[in-house]
Amino acid sequence: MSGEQLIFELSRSGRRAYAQAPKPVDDKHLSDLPAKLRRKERPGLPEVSELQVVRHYTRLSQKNFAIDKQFYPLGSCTMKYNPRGANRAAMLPGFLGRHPLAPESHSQGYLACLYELQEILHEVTGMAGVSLAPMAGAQGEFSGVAMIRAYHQARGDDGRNEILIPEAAHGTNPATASMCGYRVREVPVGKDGDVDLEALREACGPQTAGLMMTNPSTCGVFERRIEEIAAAVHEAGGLLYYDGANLNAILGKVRPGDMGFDVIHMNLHKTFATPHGGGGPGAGPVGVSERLKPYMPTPVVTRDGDTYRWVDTDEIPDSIGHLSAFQGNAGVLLRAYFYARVLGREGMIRVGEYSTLAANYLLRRLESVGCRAAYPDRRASHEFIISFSREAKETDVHAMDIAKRLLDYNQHAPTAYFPLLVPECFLIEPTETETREALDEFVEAMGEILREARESPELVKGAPYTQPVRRLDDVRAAKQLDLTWSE
Amino acid sequence: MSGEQLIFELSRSGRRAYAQAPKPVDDKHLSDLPAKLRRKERPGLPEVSELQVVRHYTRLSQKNFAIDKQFYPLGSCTMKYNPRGANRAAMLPGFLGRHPLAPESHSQGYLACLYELQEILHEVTGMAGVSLAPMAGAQGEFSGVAMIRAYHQARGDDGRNEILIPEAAHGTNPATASMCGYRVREVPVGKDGDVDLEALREACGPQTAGLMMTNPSTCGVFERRIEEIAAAVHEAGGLLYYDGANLNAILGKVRPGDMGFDVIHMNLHKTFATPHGGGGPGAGPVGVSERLKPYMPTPVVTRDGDTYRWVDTDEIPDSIGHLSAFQGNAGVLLRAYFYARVLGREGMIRVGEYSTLAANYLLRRLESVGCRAAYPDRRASHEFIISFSREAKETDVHAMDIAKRLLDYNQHAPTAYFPLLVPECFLIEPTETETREALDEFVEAMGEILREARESPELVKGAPYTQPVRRLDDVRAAKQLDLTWSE
Amino acid sequence: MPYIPHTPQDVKEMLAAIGAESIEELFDEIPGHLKAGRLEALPEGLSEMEATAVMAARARQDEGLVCFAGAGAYEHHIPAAVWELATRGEYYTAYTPYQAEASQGTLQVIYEYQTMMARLTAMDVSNASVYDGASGLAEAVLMALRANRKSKSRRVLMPESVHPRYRQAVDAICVHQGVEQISVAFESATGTTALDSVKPYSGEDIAALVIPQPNFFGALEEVDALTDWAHENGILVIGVVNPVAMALLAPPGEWGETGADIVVGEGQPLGVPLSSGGPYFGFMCCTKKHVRQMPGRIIGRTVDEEGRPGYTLTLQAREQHIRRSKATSNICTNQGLAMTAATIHMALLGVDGLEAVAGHCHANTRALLERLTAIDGVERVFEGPFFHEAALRLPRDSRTVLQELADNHGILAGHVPGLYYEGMENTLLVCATEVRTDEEIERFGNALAEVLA
Amino acid sequence: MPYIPHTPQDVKEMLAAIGAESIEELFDEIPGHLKAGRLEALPEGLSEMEATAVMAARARQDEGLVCFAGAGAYEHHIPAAVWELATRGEYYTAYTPYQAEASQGTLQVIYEYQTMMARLTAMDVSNASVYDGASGLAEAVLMALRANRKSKSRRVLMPESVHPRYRQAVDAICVHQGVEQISVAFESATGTTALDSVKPYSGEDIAALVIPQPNFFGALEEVDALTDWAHENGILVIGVVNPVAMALLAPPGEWGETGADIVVGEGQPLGVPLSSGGPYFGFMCCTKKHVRQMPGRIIGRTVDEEGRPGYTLTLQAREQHIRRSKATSNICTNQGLAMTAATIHMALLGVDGLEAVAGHCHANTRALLERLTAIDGVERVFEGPFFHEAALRLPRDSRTVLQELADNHGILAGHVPGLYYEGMENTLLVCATEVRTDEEIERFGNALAEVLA
Ligand SMILES: Cc1ncc(COP(=O)(O)O)c(C=O)c1O
Ligand SMILES: Cc1ncc(COP(=O)(O)O)c(C=O)c1O
Repeated sequence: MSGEQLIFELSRSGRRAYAQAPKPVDDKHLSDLPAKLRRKERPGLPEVSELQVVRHYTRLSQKNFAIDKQFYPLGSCTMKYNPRGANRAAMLPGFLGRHPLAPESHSQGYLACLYELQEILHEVTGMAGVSLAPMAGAQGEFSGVAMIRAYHQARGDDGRNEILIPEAAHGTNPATASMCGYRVREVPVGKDGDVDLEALREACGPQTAGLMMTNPSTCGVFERRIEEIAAAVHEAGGLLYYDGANLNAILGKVRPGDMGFDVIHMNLHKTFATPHGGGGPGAGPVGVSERLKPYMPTPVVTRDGDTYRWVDTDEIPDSIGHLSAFQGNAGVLLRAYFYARVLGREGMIRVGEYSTLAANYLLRRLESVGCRAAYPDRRASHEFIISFSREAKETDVHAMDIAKRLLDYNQHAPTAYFPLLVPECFLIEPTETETREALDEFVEAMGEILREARESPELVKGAPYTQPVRRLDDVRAAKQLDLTWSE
Repeated sequence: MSGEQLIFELSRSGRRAYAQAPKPVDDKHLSDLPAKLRRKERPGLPEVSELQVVRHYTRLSQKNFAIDKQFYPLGSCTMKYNPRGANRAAMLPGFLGRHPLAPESHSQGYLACLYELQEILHEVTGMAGVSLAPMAGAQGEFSGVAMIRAYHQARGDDGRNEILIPEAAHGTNPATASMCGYRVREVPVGKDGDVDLEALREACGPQTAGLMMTNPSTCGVFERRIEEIAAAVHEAGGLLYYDGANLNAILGKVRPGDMGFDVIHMNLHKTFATPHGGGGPGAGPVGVSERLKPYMPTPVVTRDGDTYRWVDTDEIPDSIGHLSAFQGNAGVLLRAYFYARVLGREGMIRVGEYSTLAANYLLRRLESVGCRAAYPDRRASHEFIISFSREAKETDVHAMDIAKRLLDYNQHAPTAYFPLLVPECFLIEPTETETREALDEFVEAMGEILREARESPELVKGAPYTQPVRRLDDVRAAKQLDLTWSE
Repeated sequence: MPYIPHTPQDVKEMLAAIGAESIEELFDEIPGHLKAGRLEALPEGLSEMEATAVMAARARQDEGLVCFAGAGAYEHHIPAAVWELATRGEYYTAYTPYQAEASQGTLQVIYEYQTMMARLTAMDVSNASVYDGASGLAEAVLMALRANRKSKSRRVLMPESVHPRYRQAVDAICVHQGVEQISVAFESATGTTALDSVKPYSGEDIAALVIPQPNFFGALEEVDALTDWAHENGILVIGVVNPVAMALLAPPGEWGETGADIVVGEGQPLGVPLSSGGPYFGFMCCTKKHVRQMPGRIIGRTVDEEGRPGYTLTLQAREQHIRRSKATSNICTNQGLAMTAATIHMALLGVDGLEAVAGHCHANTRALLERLTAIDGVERVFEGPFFHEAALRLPRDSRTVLQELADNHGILAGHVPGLYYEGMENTLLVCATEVRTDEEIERFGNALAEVLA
Repeated sequence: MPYIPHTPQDVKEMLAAIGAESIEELFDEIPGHLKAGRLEALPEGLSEMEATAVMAARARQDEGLVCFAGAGAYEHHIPAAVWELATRGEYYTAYTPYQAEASQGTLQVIYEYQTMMARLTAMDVSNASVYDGASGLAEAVLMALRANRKSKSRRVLMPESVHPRYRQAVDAICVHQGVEQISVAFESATGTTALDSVKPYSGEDIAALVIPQPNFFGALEEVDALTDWAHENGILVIGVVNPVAMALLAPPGEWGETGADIVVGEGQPLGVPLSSGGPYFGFMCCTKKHVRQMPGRIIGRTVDEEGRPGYTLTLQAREQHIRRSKATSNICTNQGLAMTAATIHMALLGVDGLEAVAGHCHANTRALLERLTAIDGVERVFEGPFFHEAALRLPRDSRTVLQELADNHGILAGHVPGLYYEGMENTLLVCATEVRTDEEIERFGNALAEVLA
């Protein structure tokens, strides 16, 4: 594939996508705009034809890997099939054309979907209340920790200034705690992938506002002593935050509410199959226990008889408030609603079952071609970790090299170097929507690459060879900042 | 790009795209279907998941060249930009959901579009009547020649059994004449690309039903003596058929009606920018002179005051009849209507101007890198011919080799070996929607390839190298027929 | 200049390269007095926004009828993936796959399509589509004339139970080649073609017999007996079938002792929206023996120079661009994109899906018939088995009933056989596909009762 | 099993490979008493057809209001190409471009987007989007606290003319870091922030001043004077702008002597449909100096091993996945697809297009104001220049008027500032973008006259 010029390089002065440029406006219509508030130089947007635009962005699109094209086993990201039916339903004119401030009387169809989605999330999480407001996982986390804070403050329990976080946690967890004004205290993880319970107990204290954790954790295993952990934190007066990024693993099997969590966020763009869009949008609804209900982010939807309406801060006066100008990422919520309706009761349960089946199968098969599991004695949840520290030591081929080489096999690389506590690791999540053959192909590719690593390590270290570019100079990117194009 | 398995090879017994398979029907609902009329063995359709289907057809799509990706200078095919706006408009639910047999009272929106399209085509062709019924160019041709036949028959002029066709003509012309029961007599073309007028005059006679020709012809030049040709044929009692595949060249410049043609078909999938879809659908409306109006294919649309209605064979009793079950390729007509409305009066005229500009520019530039024009002293119309007979003789590199090599330069090959009368030729049509830079890139590629042909002919003869497959064995394809897959 | 990229600077430099003063000069070979005026009657150009608004308003005008019409075009659920994939630029804006190496996507799709259609009809081979079912039947008739070596006649037995619009198209398209359609009346009791109606032609020189399944009235023909009779008399059999019905009904390849010879039909039910009648696509299959007489494009699998499998247009010696006046047909552009959609549709549905769709269609139509015939004066016209569509007799003219149901109840009640058949003025042809709900059927029932009251 | 491909055979063999008897066994590490029940409250699964029907019926319910509301979300024409391209699987179903070599498409799009936004706002750099305009302002405030080395305070001057919902979001998001919003009242005559209203804070330790342009009421602020005053006092300037307005109005980079320091805004007007409020995207730009304090993803251009240009995530040391608790923000997933659409949208419109859109919006709103203020008792609330949106005083409570116009006339008349501002119960904020026609404006006028009569 040849290099694609920038849209600016395709630009020629005076060229235009005429069908998109309405006739210019007579200046008299702008006469009331004071000259000193007017723009002096026109902004340098590209001047291109419509065909150029279509061709350019079509060609660029082909430089992406995507679920629609490749197996994409990114651990912790749940890259599963994004139903096209959900896209069509969410893009129905009635939904797309609705102004966010339209009166409730003219929003009943939309509100009905949201209300039912709340109910569905309520049921699958076992939490007492659900708010769909947060616009991504991280904003869900923010809401959750903000609610924990609000809870303590409402009780006058002001000394709690620390959030506990297992060291395997996703970066958004500590970042969120900071954004909410908390200090972060990391809790070590044991050799078996479970949190070090002793260390946790020691860390708990009157300063503990709460614990943020994922279960199954980003180590790809189910935290077996979750109840002891919950008890320890609760006894210390802290609350439990559940990072629901891994909800896919336990959908229909265990409910965070039943495990004792006080608040949970869900990544609908993971578990509920809405697309990742090359970096969003997502949606990060939160579910809360009874005691956090008064603090839920607004708005939420309620039903009075046959009509639906918004519930806002006037009715939830202690709410942590509004996180967006309007009502969150509506289009993502609609896609998730569609997905949930298609799955239904039975389907929802199968998600956890089959994603777990796929992960355990893939783990065993990978072991059979020489990969080493980080937690060989554990069940994989919907994802698992393998480590290449031996390869790194023996052949100087690192996890990153293997990741890049996978691209040459037309396989997207798994998440690499995360969680940080396992050296040279891959976090692999196959999801329930990939066929067994797809898993087997990945195994085959991995087997080949491990062989290459032994026999011709330079080959692997030089990868990729088949992509639009070879390996990129990240250091230069950060040092010689080139963030916008100029002639 | 790696080979893509067949969808059947991805199939596994018991697999399914469940969201698409409604619950099975209770057998009692089928109890009235007699067993002996029932199917015994289930048809072997693929058993695949929805993700597999999406991935498979996404990947396959990427093995195509397309206007949305490449310059596609196929002579006589008018591969210009297909506006995405037309696609959206034609796929509005109101149009897609309309049953073809819905009453006229509930089809006024649709009929209004068709009526106005008829009027637009009427104006741009200068013909007296327009029918939108034919479903592609060849069916338009069929209608035209059938009307010519009906005309002669109605006058009792039964001896006319021959259609004259210039030797440069597209294959559909003679094939159409045959389908309409005519003998075909080919008329030679002179060295300058114009029809040999003397030969034509000689060929004309009482047996002449008509002449089918394209102007500009598929030699890429405007037939200068069109009026003499028309006169000759008319004097002999024959009628003139205009193959409008090349209408793009003269849109707004000359009108077939003004040139004396009796009937014309238009390829809306060329001139009116509707997509070719990898081989259709198209639309081939016909325009007719006053004397052929009684024979137009049905239905056509008319307006009574504010309402639109179909006109059918009861009102056009001598119509050549219905060519399809319903009303032709509605969706294509709607796209063409959109395009015509966006272009409007000014835009329509520019099409001919700028496609001609592009062709003449490209021709001169190609000459400058060593290509030889078939008609060097003529203006190019919207397309032109170059010939590689010298290369073929000197280096054994043939037009087909150069065509294949162009693919390696990410350029679609022009039409090759057509028209048949120019040896080793390319028929090149750049259209008005390609930028000058795109034309220049093509010139550059051609220059390179001509150099390669001289310096390393084997390289060119072995092309392509960068496509999903190398050159295919057509002989084997025709001899060892493999037309369907079996395990 | 909508869709034209040339800047004034470009134009200047391009003209300079050509050596012309103006664009107008490029047209100097056209006799001046032929030059067109200014196309005054054309409207002024619109922006995409404006043109979209015009068409959106019109599309909205036509919306809202709940569809119980079939008669050759059926409303089915189409998975969202079908057209999201089919309208990808790579399919949507490609040409006919003449450069095989640069068109392996489309070519492989067609090969898959051919396989699916052959399997659905139980025939050996399929082409890559013709325009629609009706014109496809005309092509099949012409093909049968070429293919039937035993017959010298141009006579074709055409049951009147074949869709009247198909028969019209056969008329229009085949008349110039002297084809004679011999009408065969249907039984007034069953709406189907009795063996006894064709028997009088035993021993005559007839090229082909057309057998619809289901026929225009939704009634099921005795395909085995008819097929065997035809073959015994040296007559080729052309089956005209609904592809969705093929999930449940015996496919033409299995009719009688040896199966039909040619099969055509309307592909629309396989993933193509109603869309006002088109673009649909006609499918066409036949036995291996006759493949060289089949019109249209055919894709074959072969290998490339390195032995890798690949796909290419084949048997082109039948086609007009090679054979010119001796071609099997003049067809060139066919219905590629609709066929692509159908391929994706069939892949998504699979056998189970197609069977379930067919089953629900039939069950819904049965429920509809039950509901409607519960109304006083409404009864089935024909007895005997049917699939998915059936004719009802109303107590009064069905055209006006249909109009009233549309105007006042938002229901498209079906189609009116009286347009084509004498004595059927009160008949209504109805159909309820899998997309119709129980409530809609009930609504139709209530509305009809009201209109007839 | 919707979307699950495993056949019973697959499951059997997979379990065998794992060495487990059943799928249930794979969950044996989960304490038994924690296992969930059967999710009884969930509805049964639907087919795509059924789920689509449910949602289509609901979408239809909400259709039909002609929109004169703005207030942060604007109905613009969106070229068809925008979403046909953006929803291509390659964009739609890709993850964040962590594997740069396999994501050059998305990465280059972002680089182009960054360039466009920087040019539109006349700032040095842009990030790859934040959630929306409101949360973007919150991020900008937090960023300003970090970036303003001169200030130790957490105090921010926040004009009341800033969109109330933006101020709410700043409240919700910044409160935990002790940010103090100091409200600055607007002039009752003009609806804008007077220099005199901020002057009292001269010399105080203030981290940032927020300047909206246009402000919530559509009124135009004296951006130059405010910017210069802020900078003279060591206060960073955060501009909150409508990106379409940037085609006509002075961009923040050119405000005052040295321009704003940080710019945020709602990207929705650039090709994103109203879609019930989201997904939209927030844009965020700043001066080079502050780039290391900017949250969110940033793409840089670099070269590969062979020296070819390529694109990659850069400055990741600001981000949570590297910096964890020390990150500039917790934002991770942002609004990639909406940003992709916006990039395509801007490329299609170009400067001319964007200028024309802005111009038509303004002209239409002026025409609307003229029509509405011709009604007795209806008048503009503020004097002075505005862009594309303005506040009207009605003779009675605007909420009920709005409801009546929606219920009886199919018109969404605008938004109600009285929800946020005391004493504005009778005020209506109206807006007519380029998609509104003269007839619609007239229809609104007539309807309002009727409702107020
Ligand atoms: C474990 C975990 N937590 C939180 C997040 C953050 O979610 P988002 O990216 O939607 O903000 C992610 C996303 O990658 C994650 O994997
Ligand atoms: C000159 C000419 N005539 C007729 C046709 C036939 O048109 P269609 O393919 O639409 O049947 C073509 C199409 O390629 C053509 O180029």
